[in-house]
Parts: sequence; structure tokens; C-alpha cells
Amino acid sequence: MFTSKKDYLSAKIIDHRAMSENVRRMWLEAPTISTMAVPGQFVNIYVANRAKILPRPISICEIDRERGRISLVYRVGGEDTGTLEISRLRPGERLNILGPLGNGFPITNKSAMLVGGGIGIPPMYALSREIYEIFGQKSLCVLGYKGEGGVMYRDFQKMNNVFVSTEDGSIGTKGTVIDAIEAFDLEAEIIYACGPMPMLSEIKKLAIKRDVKAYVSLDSRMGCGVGVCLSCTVDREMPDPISGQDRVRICTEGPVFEVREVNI
Amino acid sequence: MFTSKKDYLSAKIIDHRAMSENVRRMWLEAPTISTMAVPGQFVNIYVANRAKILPRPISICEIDRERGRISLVYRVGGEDTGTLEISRLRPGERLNILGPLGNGFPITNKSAMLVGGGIGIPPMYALSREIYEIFGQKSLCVLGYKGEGGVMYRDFQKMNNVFVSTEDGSIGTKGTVIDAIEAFDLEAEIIYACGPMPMLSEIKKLAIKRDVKAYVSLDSRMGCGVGVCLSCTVDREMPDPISGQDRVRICTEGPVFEVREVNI
Amino acid sequence: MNMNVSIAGIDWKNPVTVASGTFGSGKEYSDFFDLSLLGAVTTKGVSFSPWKGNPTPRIAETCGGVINSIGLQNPGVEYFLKQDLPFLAGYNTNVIVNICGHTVPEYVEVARCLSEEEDVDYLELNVSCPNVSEGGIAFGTDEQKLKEVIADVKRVSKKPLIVKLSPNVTDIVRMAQIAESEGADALSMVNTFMAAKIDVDSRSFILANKTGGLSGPAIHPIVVRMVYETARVVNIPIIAMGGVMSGRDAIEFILAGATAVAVGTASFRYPKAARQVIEEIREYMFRYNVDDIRQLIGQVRD
Amino acid sequence: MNMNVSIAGIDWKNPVTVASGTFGSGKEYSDFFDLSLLGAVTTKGVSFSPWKGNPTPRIAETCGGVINSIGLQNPGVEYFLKQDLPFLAGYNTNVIVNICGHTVPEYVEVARCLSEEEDVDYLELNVSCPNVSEGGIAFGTDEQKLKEVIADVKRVSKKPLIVKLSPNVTDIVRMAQIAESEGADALSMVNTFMAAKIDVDSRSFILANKTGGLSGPAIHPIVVRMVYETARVVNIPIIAMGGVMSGRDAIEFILAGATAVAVGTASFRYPKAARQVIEEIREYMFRYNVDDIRQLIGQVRD
Ligand SMILES: Cc1cc2nc3c(=O)[nH]c(=O)nc-3n(C[C@H](O)[C@H](O)[C@H](O)COP(=O)(O)OP(=O)(O)OC[C@H]3O[C@@H](n4cnc5c(N)ncnc54)[C@H](O)[C@@H]3O)c2cc1C
Ligand SMILES: Cc1cc2nc3c(=O)[nH]c(=O)nc-3n(C[C@H](O)[C@H](O)[C@H](O)COP(=O)(O)OP(=O)(O)OC[C@H]3O[C@@H](n4cnc5c(N)ncnc54)[C@H](O)[C@@H]3O)c2cc1C
Ligand SMILES: Cc1cc2nc3c(=O)[nH]c(=O)nc-3n(C[C@H](O)[C@H](O)[C@H](O)COP(=O)(O)O)c2cc1C
Ligand SMILES: Cc1cc2nc3c(=O)[nH]c(=O)nc-3n(C[C@H](O)[C@H](O)[C@H](O)COP(=O)(O)O)c2cc1C
Ligand code: FES
Ligand code: FES
Repeated sequence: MFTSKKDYLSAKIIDHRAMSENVRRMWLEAPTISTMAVPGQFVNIYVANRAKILPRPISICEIDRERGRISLVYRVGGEDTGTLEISRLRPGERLNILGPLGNGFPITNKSAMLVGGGIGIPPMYALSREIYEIFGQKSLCVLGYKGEGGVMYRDFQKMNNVFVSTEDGSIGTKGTVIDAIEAFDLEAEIIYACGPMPMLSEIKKLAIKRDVKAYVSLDSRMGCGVGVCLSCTVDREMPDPISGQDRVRICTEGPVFEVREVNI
Repeated sequence: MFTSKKDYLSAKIIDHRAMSENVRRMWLEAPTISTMAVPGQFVNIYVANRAKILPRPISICEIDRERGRISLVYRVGGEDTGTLEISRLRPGERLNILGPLGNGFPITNKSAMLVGGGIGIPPMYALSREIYEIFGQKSLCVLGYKGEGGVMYRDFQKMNNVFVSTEDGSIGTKGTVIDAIEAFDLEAEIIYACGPMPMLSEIKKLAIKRDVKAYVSLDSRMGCGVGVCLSCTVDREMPDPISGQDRVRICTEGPVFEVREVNI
Repeated sequence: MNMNVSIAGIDWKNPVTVASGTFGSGKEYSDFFDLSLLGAVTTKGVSFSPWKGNPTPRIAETCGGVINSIGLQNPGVEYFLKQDLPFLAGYNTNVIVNICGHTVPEYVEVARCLSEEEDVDYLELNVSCPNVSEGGIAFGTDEQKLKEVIADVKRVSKKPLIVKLSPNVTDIVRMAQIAESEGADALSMVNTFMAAKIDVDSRSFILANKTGGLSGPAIHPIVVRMVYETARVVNIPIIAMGGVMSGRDAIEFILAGATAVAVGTASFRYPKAARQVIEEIREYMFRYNVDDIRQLIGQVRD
Repeated sequence: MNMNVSIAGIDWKNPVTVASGTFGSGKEYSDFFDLSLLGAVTTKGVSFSPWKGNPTPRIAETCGGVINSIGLQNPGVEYFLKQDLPFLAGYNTNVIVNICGHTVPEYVEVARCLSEEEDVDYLELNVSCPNVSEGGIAFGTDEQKLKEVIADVKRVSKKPLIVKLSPNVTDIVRMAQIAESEGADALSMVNTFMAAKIDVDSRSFILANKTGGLSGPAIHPIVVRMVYETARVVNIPIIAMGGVMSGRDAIEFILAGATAVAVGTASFRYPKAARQVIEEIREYMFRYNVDDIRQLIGQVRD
């Protein structure tokens, strides 16, 4: 009777391994979520320790609808963080999660440029796969890393044209993703991006300058992830024409926004 | 330089299994503790969850000095208790403990009666073994259970003369350990006891009536287990002749007291 | 088995509501369970005109707690009446509308509007709002201001008035007595504790607003004490809140003297937390053969 | 790297002491580490004549917290001077003696005795003791009583006086200002929060005394806020305590404005907690290239 489009479940961990020193990939058995999810959506992960109350919002990185699984790629925080506790879970153990949450990226058959920075890279992977699977189309992917040993680089190469920037210049263009975009004069009819806020602000400028649509996934500290607590709101550029509201919830109306909608 | 007679360590769990529905036995690798410990002493167990701050004091049940191991037999509490979390640990995992703590039972070659009630039974086991090993002497052991399925009954039988009471009369004498002692007219030159407070009060009366020494191990909620917080104090019958103090710490001067010393 | 309680003459089918601001307007969690299962629904804070709230980040986690500085973002009473109230009216439960204001007249205005609404069952006066006339000091920490705001709102309110006390006071019993004598029909105890968290790596506060209100299990034992002390001296019912994560936490409040409890922060961890608390209270009553929840109110051994 | 701080003209080799009542008289933990590593040792509460304390059980656990109702059991100042002080004097650290009394004259008496002792470096005035002349209300929650006890003790004390504030007040900044203006040389912030825990199975309080004081990480964020607010207005140093479990917790207090911190409840979980906090502060300074700890005091970004 109360069928939510969000599934709360104790998901079995199928696989859990390190991708780099402090990034891990976890495959979870989550049949309902895998059926419903689209790239850009996220799940809430709950830490078993009852003293850690808030959810950890983590983007869905891969969706294996056939086997009813999703993967999450996440950064393991320092001492006493929730992600550190999560990182210790072994395959066969279970994790409480809720999802899929948020809106996800709108997909079109336009030529797409996917821009990911740091831990914003994993959600772009689901998107690039989806675009490839639906439209048979390779995307331009621009991945920004701190230095060598950046995660998922090889995964992306399978079905995309990949460009890389590193802060230290160890591989690809030295500098930011914007530097890489400019260095190679990369162009596309639509931009998707996820990464740190300064990067997203640059994407906004770029999108306006080039007059193309850009969908960005925003980060925020969240209380609930489902729209009740208003922890995660961001200013709209203009009040919503229907409700008159001038702030939107990243967890519910987002995390993906067309850059012109939000004041970032 | 700062060699404490108490060892704080992350002890490896060698074996961990259920003895009854809610009682478990855990063998821990704790070489220093096993060397130093005597029956009646206890260890502090610390729950990994940082929100559960206080130690769980648990008596040492068996001491395997040769292999550097100790066993603990403990009752698993209900929802959200620390012992429930501890009960989920698997062999190979580690547990922070501190011990040995407290004074332990004074051992003599007098004919001994060991009285254990409920979860007070495990510490009596270490004592009965010690008496047997040192003096080659079987003890009279009176074990009080709620009903059938009481733990360690068979272990005790190997080197003791065992009498049992059950509240429901399912095995042994129906009633308390005192009822069993009276029913069989059990006598000894010295009594040792551990169990719920009403039982210990009865032991006190018995010891006074029979004019024998009785050493009882007292329970208390503890803050530190090492004598700093004064959570666990109990009234002396008389102020200490030297210090003039009229309360003693169960964790440090106890947990074992001659019944006449303390106001129970 | 009876779980019914009565607060200011209105029946609740069980003693469980949700805490203001942790349940939105009810819509979101109605995806997870039937709101009609609740004794009452409590809305987020509603002010007369829209409030923007504080800058983000607005939430932080601490050991056993959560600090929030939402700052009462809300679209104002008009929007509430059009968009949220009709939705709640569709459920068979009581509706408590939490109200806030920056000045006494603002409180009075919103109370007046809501009083006209059939579907509103109670007003809950949040006295932790920053009192702009007094430089931001909350109404709930100043005896004189507390009196004034209650008396003025009470004068216009046609609904039973629940006063939600702030715990950031030396003597909460006294504040409760003031509320009672100014005409409060019930008390909500308590709002959040003023707190802060600093990120030592960036050396800055985690909340943009620097400080915020602490909720969750960390504060539960302090609130148990406050409810216990207050219930012994006031004659109006208490709705207790602060870290109710389970039925047992709720029973603690009831034994201490609360007539009902609210589930707040717990919903962030488990969307069906409020429903689960109701089930666990029922299990407790079953296990201990309690056939009327009212037999537990204030029944902690003295 | 300098970890030295100075409080009331006395040097501490690092900004870490232990919280009164959680470290006994020092003897017990001296088995675990060298007390000379500490900036200062703080003793348990010492009263003029022996106090029996409260009935047991005296301690309970909550989520992230501990509630205690020891009730200041102690053998009195004479015993302290004979048995405990000489032991502490053997270490190269500062000695803070925490003092308590049921009446102002009791405080004055114990302060007078201790003032004569060379090995006592500071008196720490615990104003959370039940004021028997006023029916048990703590001195620390009443402005007038607070003034009086500080002024009278200050008059006889030949040692720098640290006033240990109670957090159970509406406006701790005001209490701090009162302490400062009555002559306090430093502040300890804070004592425990009044709380209670009920065992729902037996329907009785876990503590024999019913209520007790909450300490531990649960309260840390509330105290961070209090220290931050207070440090901005007083000119005497603050020793902060409340849930310091790690170096990071300590750094939070220091960034908020504390000159030193005390490790309390953490020692119950790990006997070497205080030493570990010192090491972790050192690691933090090393990682972030802080060559003087004083560069961190109050340096949270505004
Ligand atoms: C929509 C969305 C998608 C995300 N996707 C990913 C992803 O795919 N992979 C990934 O590694 N990270 C992702 N993040 C960031 C991730 O949520 C945080 O890194 C994580 O919550 C930090 O938790 P912790 O246990 O390590 O830190 P703790 O310090 O223990 O966290 C304490 C609290 O702060 C919150 N918090 C701390 N840092 C952040 C942050 N940067 N953003 C949001 N909340 C934070 C935590 O959720 C928690 O509530 C995403 C964030 C959002 C909002
Ligand atoms: C000297 C001594 C020896 C003991 N030996 C044993 C033993 O061998 N086997 C065994 O099963 N139990 C023993 N106990 C009792 C044991 O300490 C408690 O059952 C246990 O601490 C309960 O913890 P919990 O995590 O289940 O409960 P929780 O409810 O999670 O505990 C909360 C807090 O209360 C304390 N607490 C709760 N109940 C008790 C209690 N009955 N006694 C003391 N503290 C309590 C806990 O230590 C903890 O600090 C002993 C107690 C003492 C004092
Ligand atoms: C995110 C958030 C928003 C809140 N908003 C309000 C509010 O609008 N009005 C109010 O009176 N209390 C508000 N509160 C306080 C809660 O209603 C409740 O009193 C407090 O959180 C303690 O309960 P808990 O520990 O169960 O959350 C809010 C609390 C949180 C965590
Ligand atoms: C068991 C115990 C006993 C205490 N005894 C005293 C005392 O004698 N005098 C005092 O001023 N504070 C006393 N306190 C309070 C602590 O010194 C400290 O202020 C408080 O516990 C907060 O710090 P923490 O969270 O690090 O423990 C006691 C605290 C505990 C837990
Ligand atoms: S996180 Fe609660 S509304 Fe978005
Ligand atoms: S438990 Fe701390 S003194 Fe005994």
C-alpha cells in the first residue's frame, strides 16, 4: 500500500575492494534500487554505530540491472569517520541503505562532455555508460585528479574519449579540468559535471560563455536525504515560478541542476 | 619503566561460542594477564563502539598459563547493550581489555564450599580448578540456576562434588543455593561465593551462624575498574583501622571481601 | 491494550508524534508509512511571512548527536495553509502546527491565522526563535519575554496551546511553571541545546552559522531529568522529545512523567523510526502486561 | 615545537591536565604512564571534613556519555595532605587541587589549609557542590552565591584560583564574567550536565541518587559553544573539559579559545588517554606545521 519509490533495505555486500589508497568500490545487492535508479542519483548509507546518526550520501556509480546490483565508489575519511567504519565491512556483511534518492542527470542524444573532479568522478561513470548503452555514443570525458593513481581512469576509457588533468601534472594536462578543456579545445552540445564547488563554478562560466546547457551535481551536508530537514538547500537564481520558493533542496530537487538555475 | 601489574592490550579472540542461549565463552590470547591472574580477579572489556564508554567488568573464568590464555564467560544483554556487540566478535578479531583487576580469592587447603549463582558461577570455576591443582582437593560446589540448561555444570563435575539448585526445580533442589546447602547439610571450613546480592546476604548469615569465613565477590556498576572514580564503593562494617576510611572500592580492595568486612 | 492518551481534551490513538522540523510537512515520510498511525503529526516551524533560514552548511554530526542551524526556513503561513495543511488533513491523526516569530506581534499574527483552521488541532509555540527586538536572544530563555509571548498568543489562539521549552536555561521547572500559569495547555520538552562543532583541519566551524542546536541521543539523559523534575510540579501534560531512537527511550520519558513523546532526529537515520517507536512501545506493554499506557506515566519508582 | 602554555603566571609543559574526579589522586594511573608528562594533575574534590558521598549505584552509561553521582566522596583535607599530596609532589608537574564545600565557610576552610602547602599550585573551586544552606541548589547556578563563594575563597587563597563553572545555566558567559570580576585567575569549563537514566525493565532510576552529572563526548559540542562564547569576552585563561577523547577534540577546544584542556571520562575507557591526547596534539601541530601551540588558541575562523 505504501510503495515508496525509495527502498530502505539491509543490502548484502557482494564485493568490496580498494581502488586506491583511500577510495573503495562496493557492490551491493539492491534489486529494487538497481531497477529504479538512473545516473546521478544517490543512496543514503547508514553507519551501524548508533552514535553516527546522519546518512552518508553516496552517488550510484554503476547500475547492474540484470543482476540487481549497484556499485558505490567512495572516499574513506580519516579517524573516527563513518566511511572508515563502512570501509571495514566485508563481503557477505550487510549495510543499511536508502535509495535511489534525488533526480539524476537528464539524458539526451546530444554530443556530451562529462566532467568529473576527484570523488565527483564515479557518478559520471554511470552516466557515460548509460549514454553509451542507450545512444551507442562515446562521450568526451574530462577527469580531474590530484595526481597519479586516480581512480576509474581505465573504466572510462572503454567507452569514452578520455582527457585527464592532474594538479601536479603527473599525467595529462597540468592544472584543472578547465585547463584540459581549454588545452584541447574540447566541445560538446551538453555538459555534465560533478566535483568540488570551485570546479562547478568554472563550469557555470564556461556553459554561459559557450551558451550550452550544463547539468551539475551539487554536494551538501545532508540531514535526511529525503527532503524533510532543509539542511541542504541552495539559492535559486530566480524564485520558482509556481511555488514562489527561492531555495531548493539538493537532496530532492537535485542533486543535479542546470547551472543557470542555482546560485553557485 | 612504568610496568603496571595491569596489562592493557588488544587481545586476539581464539575461540568464542555459545554455552546457552544468552551465555558465551570467549578465549583470549592474553599472556601477561594469564601469568599474573588469580581466581576471583576480573578484566575490563571495552566495547569498540566509541559511544559506549564504560568498561564491562568480567571475571576471569579459566586461566591457561601454559598457552597464555584466559577465558571469560559472560551473559549477553538485550538490545543495544555492550555485551551484545561483544558477542558478535569472531575468532581472529581483537578486543581491548585491561587486567587482571581486583584482589581475587584467598586460597587455603581448608575444605572449601564454592557457591555460585547464575552468572556468578564462572568465576567459581577458576577457583575450583586452582584449589584442585594446588591442593589436589575436590571442593563442594553449589550452583544455583534459574532452570535447566545452566552453564558449566559439566565442567565443574570433573573435579568437584557438585550440588545444584534451580528456581523451577527442574534439576537438583528446587529453590536457592541456600536451600540446597540446607537440604544436603553441606559443610566446609571456608566458603567462597559469587552471585546476586540477596544470595550473598544469605551467605553472610550462614557464615556468621556457622562461624566460618566466607569470601564473597561483589558486583557493582563501575566507572574505571582501577580505583580512580569511586563509583563502586561499599560500606565497611568498621572503618579501616589504618586509613580510617569507611568505604572501600569493589574494583580495587575487592571484588572479594570476607563477608564480615562489608555491609551487605 | 490501550495506547490512547488525551492532551488538552483531544484524544491521541497513541502517545507518539514527530518533532517539529524533522518531518517536513509530512508528505515525504508518507511514502514510508501511513501517517494515520501516528498520535499526531507536528509540522515544521511556520512563520507569518516566509523566512530564508541560515546559510549552508546547516547540519553537522557529533557523537550521538546532530547540530542543526536550519534557521526556520519556511515559506510562511499562507503557503502552509494552501500546500501543506490540506495534505495532512487527509490523514486520521492530530495536527500540531509549530509556530515561530521574530517579534511578539509576528507570533500573534501566525497564531491568529492558524486558529481559524478546522484542520489544525494544536499550536506549538516555538520560543527558541531569535527575538529580533532583543538582539537575537531567544524568547524561551528570558522569563519576562516568555510570559509575554505566551500571554499574547494565548489571547488570540482558539486552539490548545503547547509551549515548547528551551533547555538552555538554569531552571526549566520555573519556565514550565511560567508557561502553565500563562495558560499553556501542554508543554513540549525540549528544543535543542546550543552547540558548535569545529573542523580542526580547516579551523572553521562546520556550520555556516557557527552555532546550532544539538539533538539526538546525546541529549536524552539531560531531557529525562528535565521531564522528571517538571512533571512533578506542573499539572499540564508534557510531550517529551530529545533523542528518542527506540521504544525504550520513549518509555523512559513516559516513566519520567511525559504523556507523549516526539521522534525527531531518529527519522533521519531510519525513515520509519516513528512507526517503529510505536511498535516497540506496544511490545513493551505486551511483555510487561501493561494494558493501559497511562499506567506508565510518571511511574518511575521514587 | 612549543607546547608550553602559561596559566596565572605558572608554566605548563603542555596544555593538558586531567579532570577532577576522574583521575583519583593520581596514584592509580601512575602505573600506566609518567605523570610528569602532564601539564598539570587535577585531584578529585577535597572538602574540609570527610564526605561519604551518595549511595550506589553511582554511575550509568548513555549514548556517548556517562552519568555519575559520586557525591564527592572524599576523606577530607587532612588525609589528602598526608596521603595524596606528597605522592603528587614527587612528579614534575603542576598540582591543581579541586575543592568543595557545603557552605561558604567550608570552602574557605579547605582553601585556607591548602594555601599553606608549597606543593599545591592552584585551587580549583568546584561550585557544583550542593549548597546545604540553600537547600542543595549548587553555588554555581546562582549569581549571588557564586560571587560570594569566589570572593570569600579568594580572600584567603594564596594560590591562583581557578573557578570551575557549571554548564547548567542560561548564560554561562555571565557566570564567567562574574568569576572574573570576583578575582578568578582562570576558569575551568565545565562541570557535568544534570541528567538521569531510567531502567525501563525495573522502572527505576539507574543511579541510587536518581540524577547525576553527564560527561563524555555527548556534551563536547555544547561545551565547544560555551568556551567559544566565553573566550571572546573574558580575559582570563580557560581550561576546557567535556568529552575530550582525542587530540582533535582537544584542538577544537583550543581553537574555540581554551588555553588548556582536561581529559576526564576518556580515562575510564583508556587509562593512558591523557598521554595519548598530548601525543595527538603534538602530531596535529607537526602535520600542520604549528610551532607554538599558542598560535592555535582562539584561532577558529570567524
Ligand atoms: C549527492 C551526493 C553524492 C555524493 N557522492 C559521493 C560519492 O559517490 N563518493 C564519495 O566518496 N563521496 C560522495 N559524496 C560525499 C560524501 O557524502 C561524504 O564524503 C561523506 O558523507 C563523508 O562521510 P564520512 O563518514 O567520511 O565523514 P564524517 O566526518 O564522519 O561525516 C560527518 C557528517 O558530515 C557529512 N559530510 C562530511 N563531509 C561531507 C561532504 N563532503 N559532503 C556531504 N556530507 C559530508 C557526513 O555525511 C556526515 O553526516 C556525495 C555527497 C552528496 C551530497
Ligand atoms: C567484578 C565483576 C565481575 C563480573 N563478572 C561477570 C562475569 O564473569 N560474567 C558476566 O556475565 N557478568 C559479570 N559481571 C557483570 C557484568 O559486568 C555486566 O553484566 C555487564 O557489564 C553488563 O554489560 P552490558 O553491556 O550487557 O549492559 P549495558 O546495559 O550495555 O551496560 C551499561 C553499563 O552498565 C554496566 N552494567 C550493567 N549491568 C551491570 C551489572 N550487573 N554489573 C555491573 N555493571 C553493569 C555496564 O558495565 C556498563 O557500564 C561482573 C561484574 C563485576 C563488577
Ligand atoms: C533539522 C531540525 C530542524 C528543527 N526545526 C525545528 C522547528 O522548526 N521548530 C521547533 O520547535 N523545533 C525544531 N527542531 C527541534 C526538534 O523539534 C526537537 O525539539 C529536537 O530535535 C529534539 O528532539 P530529537 O533529539 O528527537 O531530534 C528541529 C530539529 C532538527 C534536528
Ligand atoms: C566520576 C566523576 C567524578 C567527578 N568528580 C568531580 C569532582 O570531584 N570535582 C569536580 O569539580 N568535577 C568532578 N567531575 C567532573 C569532571 O571533572 C569534568 O568536569 C566532567 O566530567 C567533564 O569532562 P569529561 O567529559 O572529560 O569527563 C567528575 C566527573 C566524573 C565523571
Ligand atoms: S538533506 Fe534533508 S532536506 Fe535535503
Ligand atoms: S570502578 Fe572506579 S573506583 Fe571502582
